[in-house]
Amino acid sequence: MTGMFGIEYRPLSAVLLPIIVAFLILLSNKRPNLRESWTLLGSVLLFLTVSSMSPIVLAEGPIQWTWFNLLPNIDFAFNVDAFGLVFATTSSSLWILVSLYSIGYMRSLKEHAQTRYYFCFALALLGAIGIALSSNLVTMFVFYEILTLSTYPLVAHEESPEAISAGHKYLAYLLGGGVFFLIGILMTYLLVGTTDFNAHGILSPALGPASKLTLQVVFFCFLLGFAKAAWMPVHSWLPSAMIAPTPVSALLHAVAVVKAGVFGVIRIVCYIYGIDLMQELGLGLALASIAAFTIVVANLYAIGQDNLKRMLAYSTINQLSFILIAVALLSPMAVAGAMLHITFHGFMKITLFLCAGAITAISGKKAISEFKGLGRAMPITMTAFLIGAFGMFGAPPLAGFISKWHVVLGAVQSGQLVFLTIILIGSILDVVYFCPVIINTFFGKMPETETLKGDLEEKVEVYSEKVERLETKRPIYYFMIIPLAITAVFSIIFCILPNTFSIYDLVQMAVKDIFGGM
Amino acid sequence: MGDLAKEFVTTYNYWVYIILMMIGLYAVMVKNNLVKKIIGMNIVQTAIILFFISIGAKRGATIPIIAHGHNGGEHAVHAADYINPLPHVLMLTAIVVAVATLGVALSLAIKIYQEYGTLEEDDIRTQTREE
Amino acid sequence: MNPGQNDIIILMVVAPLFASIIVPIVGWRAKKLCYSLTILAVLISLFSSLITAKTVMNHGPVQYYLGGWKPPWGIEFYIDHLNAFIAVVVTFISFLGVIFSKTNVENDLPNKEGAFYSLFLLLITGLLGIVLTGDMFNLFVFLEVASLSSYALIAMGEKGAMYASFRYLLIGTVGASWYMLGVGYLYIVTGSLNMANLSELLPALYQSKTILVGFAFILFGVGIKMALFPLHAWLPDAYTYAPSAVSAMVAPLMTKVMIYVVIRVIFTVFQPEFTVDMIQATSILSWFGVLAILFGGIMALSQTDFKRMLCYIIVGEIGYIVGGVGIANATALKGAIFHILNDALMMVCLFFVAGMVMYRKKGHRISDFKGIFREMPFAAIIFTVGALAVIGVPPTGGFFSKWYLLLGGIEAKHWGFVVALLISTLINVALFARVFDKGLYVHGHGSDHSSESTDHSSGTLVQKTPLSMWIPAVIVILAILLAGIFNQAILKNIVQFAVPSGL
Amino acid sequence: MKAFALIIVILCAGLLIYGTSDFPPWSDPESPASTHVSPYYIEHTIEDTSVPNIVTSVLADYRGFDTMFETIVIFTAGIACFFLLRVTKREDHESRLYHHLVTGVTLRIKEGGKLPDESEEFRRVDTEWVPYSLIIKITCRLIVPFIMLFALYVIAHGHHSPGGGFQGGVIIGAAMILFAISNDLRAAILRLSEKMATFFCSAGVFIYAGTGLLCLLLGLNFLDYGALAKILFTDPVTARSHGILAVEIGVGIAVMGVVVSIYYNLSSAGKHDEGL
Amino acid sequence: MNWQIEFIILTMVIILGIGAITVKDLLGAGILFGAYSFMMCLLWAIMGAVDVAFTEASVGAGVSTVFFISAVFRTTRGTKD
Repeated sequence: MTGMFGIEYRPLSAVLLPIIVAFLILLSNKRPNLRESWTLLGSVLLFLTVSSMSPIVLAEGPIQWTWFNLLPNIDFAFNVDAFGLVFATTSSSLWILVSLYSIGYMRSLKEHAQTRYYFCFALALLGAIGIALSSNLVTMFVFYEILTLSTYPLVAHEESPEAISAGHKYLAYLLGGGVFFLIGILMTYLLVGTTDFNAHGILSPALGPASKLTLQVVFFCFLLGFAKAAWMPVHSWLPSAMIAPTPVSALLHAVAVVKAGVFGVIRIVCYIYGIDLMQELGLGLALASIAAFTIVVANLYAIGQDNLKRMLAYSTINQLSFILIAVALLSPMAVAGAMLHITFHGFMKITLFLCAGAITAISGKKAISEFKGLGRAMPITMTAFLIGAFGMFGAPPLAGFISKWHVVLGAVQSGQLVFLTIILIGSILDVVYFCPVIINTFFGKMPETETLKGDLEEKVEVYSEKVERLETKRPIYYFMIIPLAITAVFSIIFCILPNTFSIYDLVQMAVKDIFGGM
Repeated sequence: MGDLAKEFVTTYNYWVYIILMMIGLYAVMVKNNLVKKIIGMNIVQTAIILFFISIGAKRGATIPIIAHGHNGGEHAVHAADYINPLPHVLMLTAIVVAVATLGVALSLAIKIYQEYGTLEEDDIRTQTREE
Repeated sequence: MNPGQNDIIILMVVAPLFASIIVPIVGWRAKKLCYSLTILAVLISLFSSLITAKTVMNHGPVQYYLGGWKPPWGIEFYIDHLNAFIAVVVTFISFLGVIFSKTNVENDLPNKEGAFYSLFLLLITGLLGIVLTGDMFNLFVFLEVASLSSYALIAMGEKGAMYASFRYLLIGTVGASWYMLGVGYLYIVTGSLNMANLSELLPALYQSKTILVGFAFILFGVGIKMALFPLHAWLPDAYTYAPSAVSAMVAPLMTKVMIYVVIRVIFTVFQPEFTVDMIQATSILSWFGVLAILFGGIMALSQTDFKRMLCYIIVGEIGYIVGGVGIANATALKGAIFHILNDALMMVCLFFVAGMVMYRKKGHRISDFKGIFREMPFAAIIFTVGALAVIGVPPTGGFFSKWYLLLGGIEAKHWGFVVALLISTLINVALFARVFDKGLYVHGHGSDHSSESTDHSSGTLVQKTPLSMWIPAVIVILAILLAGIFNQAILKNIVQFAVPSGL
Repeated sequence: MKAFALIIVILCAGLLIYGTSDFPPWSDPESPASTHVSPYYIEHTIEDTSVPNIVTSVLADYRGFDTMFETIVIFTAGIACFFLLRVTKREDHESRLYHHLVTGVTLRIKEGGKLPDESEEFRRVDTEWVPYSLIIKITCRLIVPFIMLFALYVIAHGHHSPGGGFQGGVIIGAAMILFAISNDLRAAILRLSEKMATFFCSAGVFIYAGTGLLCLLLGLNFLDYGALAKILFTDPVTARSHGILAVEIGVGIAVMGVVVSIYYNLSSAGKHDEGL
Repeated sequence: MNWQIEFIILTMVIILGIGAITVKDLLGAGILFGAYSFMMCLLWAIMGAVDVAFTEASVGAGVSTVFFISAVFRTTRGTKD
């Protein structure tokens, strides 16, 4: 096939689609229905484009496409490899659902500046897809910055002083990190003259001329650069950013942005440094220690939270560090688990966030202690929440089990029993902080004569005896309920059929590239 | 005596230009009145012109107009006989630049006086700060 | 090359010159004609600069003997890759500036169109002359042409412009005088004024104290003119109060052209072995650059006026370029020269935005930017692009020049510069986030969430931004993006050769 | 501030004195400045341009481009003064003084008062008016034409003696200023109007630049007066001499216009009604 | 005799320069500056720069002084320093 949809042009069209959508959204500012159709259409097309690449990649290897020369030896180029596709597939598939959900959420809350919201959302997706597909660090940096900047208006969407200061914090952490990322890129470029990703790492020739210390410092520059991975102590932007509308928190702060950080770390560890160099420099251990620390502390924070979204934010931090620790173990199984967890955690965490958003939008409640009896008022939502929560701690029929299983195996494989213990402790702590929510919703009783404030038009009085089915009260709510139900279902499907969307094959292929076998 | 004094006077040229330049600079920086500043600026410029003219001086030479110029081909012209004309040319330009700058500077001073009612810098500053 | 072939070079200066002579006379009868004549002249200039650049790219440096006299006796235009590049930047930016000036002049300077455009053209003539000439003293004359016209143009701004311009005049004249003094010092020991000739004569005299002092005074003089910290004091006031059309034109160009002079003096008139190795002027310069970057950034943070903030950003950007020159390796210098283009583009872009906001809201404080994303979405887009370029977000040009500057800084192990550059990037983010917030978030304080109503500012919607303002703005944002995307084409074809061979 | 300025001034002076120590001996015929470039001018001026005044030949020919922009500088100053100062709006609410010629009475018309026609009977005088001394007035009137004549001589004889366009132009301008001071500004403007002065500014520069352009059109470099030989039907050296003369005339006209224009604007603060 | 004159003029130049910036009357300052220019012009004539001297005489001592005086006339004569 030739033309725009030829194989070699697919990475480009995947990147161009969100841009085109963004500008179409901008043009149809005055017509909300048209605007939202563009978003939906764009997301579906994007998903089709991305998923159409996976059979090709699996069969023929990476798709490369060079656009133009950016700097000497650095092209603005895309290289669609298996690992990139894992991330791209995850983000693009979830964009469809979140678009749907956004329509319900934004309209039922009558949010302002919706055009800006959809516009920035499309640009953020551009960033995420670009990061996934880029073939070198500089191209990745371009999209990384686009992602940061486009999400800033989303974080500050509420425009209250609190939201704006959260936005500033967000910018400060991520752009400040971006500066370190830039230093890392510059140093890499100076040391080896290229920044292309390679499954065996590219920095190993630099070890002779440059000291170990230099390489270690550069690694930490990169790590600081990926502040998006929210490891402690550069995590605090994430809980503050939860002030954003829930779909934003759901897609961006559970999937696109934070996973871009983790994705970047894996790229650095496996594709820039390479497993051997990491081991030689002893950086695996350092990374694992940071991640272990984050897991423990984030869990402790999460236990104390009463605001559901903040709790989920700390849960995200914890799970991200779980991925980091898995990578840091540097064993094939663990890396495979890390990659799988990017997708699986994405689906599970988005379920949780969508539930949280639905609860807020429909019932007007934000604090966990107010959730008493919601299980009966919103059964679908809360069931989905239950699925997501169990997925978090890796209960068997759920996706989380698969990835955690791999990581545990990987930990055994590499003999790092200390970290194995921490992983297990982390999983147990997951149970602890999700418990109050589950207990409250399903076993608590809604206080009598309480008014639910979510619905702005009519005040609904809900009594514990005769619970009204809130979820299905207005047709617009279906826009929210359906996506979260779908993600919940997928969380189960991924456990039973891990190869949905060829995710498992892709991960295996990526690991094979890196290690030369599972 | 004469030679020594002459030597002194000749290097005195350079001293004078430095002193004048410093007077001018000091006036530009310290003087409070805008017209005084302009005078200082002009003194700086003339000091530099003096310096350039001093470069052009040549012992035993006369003004740079060729004698018997009408039938010039018949007399051999020796460079050593005439003062170096190039600095003079440059300084003609510099004088013109100086007077042009002076005109613009004085126009500005008049406008400033119309706007603030004073030519004293500190008064202007207080007025600007009050707004 | 036969004489006729290079005539196009002189057209670059002569076209605006002739127009500037004719425009005041034409202004008596037909005011509208002034604008068209000015555009025509600058357009000719732009084309001739492009053709010259092409000639230089194909055949190497070009010389043009004025009056037919060979240097060092006569004056020559010596155009190598560096000049050709800067000349294109100057003509291009002035072309945009001239187009932009229309409404500003019509509204704020009635009955003086002729004089305004005449001075505007003289300014362009002067700047181009500085860039093209190969004679040290001729450069001074051009410098005075450019300066005098800019003093006058700046003075006709808002209240306070007069005094700012007066201070600029005093400091600028002292700067120019110092430059002339430095030239005199070089002349007294070499007897030549021609740059190429000087570069041959000077190496024998590198031990001379006179040369050192001359060099220092040339640098001081030009340093004042380009507002290098700590000689920058005149700049913020002057450019803040200037009419928007003037600041959009003078602010990006004047300082950049002066930096060109510094590069010329350091690397062509003097050779790197003197400036870099013997007296290490460049390393001193680079530390001044570092200070300028930090000082400019910090001062910019404390401003409440958009234009003044931009002025301090300029001070910082000058630090970037001077630092890059001071590092004096090929990579950093490449970055510095390329940054001259980028900085000119992004500053002209932001000053255009300031002009548009000034036009609509009659003010340029940051608080006047409230709600521009809704009221003037177009200006907002331009602002965003400009801001991203200043921050250095790829794919705008700003990123790539910064990349080379950083790379050069790391190569030279000049960590102070690298750190300053990175800090200033963050400061720039903070600066523009402030304006961005004002412009974007109009709902604020959770007060009115009444959906997407656009008619919040009842009746204040004045005139629409005229065509003459947004055409140059569109061109400039395209240029910023293209400069980024095609940076390799620019660097490989022209900037690379502009870097002095001695490095 | 004073101490700070003093320190800077002393540092500068120190630097300059430091630089002075390596100067070649004063007025040394062997110094580089006197041996490198300038001998060429001295030795070739006659054969290149047939102008005995070396300064003129260097000014207008060898470094003619410099001089052209020197003219542009002064032109810029003229335009700048006009741009800065000129007030085009009539302000009628100022008090004015009128002289009744028949009775010799001086009237002050207050703000907003009805102004008499400028007629045989009334003549406007300056607000800070002092009776003119008739002697000064008449003497100046007598002198002015002679000054102008001398100025023309200076311009025309610049080839052979000190002088040239600048000096001549300034002298004509000074003569106009003298006239304006000895009578009043309105009398001077009556004789050389503002537009005329501006026109002279432009025309002078135009003559200079036009000569240059003519050379370009005739096939040689810009300002290469040798090209004029083609239209003057002389040899290139004479053509250069004539070219220099043309250029000097241009400079003279421009400088005269500018000096007068600046004076008009400065002395009346842009109102063009009452001068010194 | 030449150098004595030159010496006197050089000294005069300095004195007049200092005078021009210290005198408390702007009109006086302008006139003193004119005198300063004239001394400069004499100096240059002695040094053989006749053209420059001529120009300085007409421009510096003549027109500049007139400009100063008209500017002072249009603004104010008194000053604090």
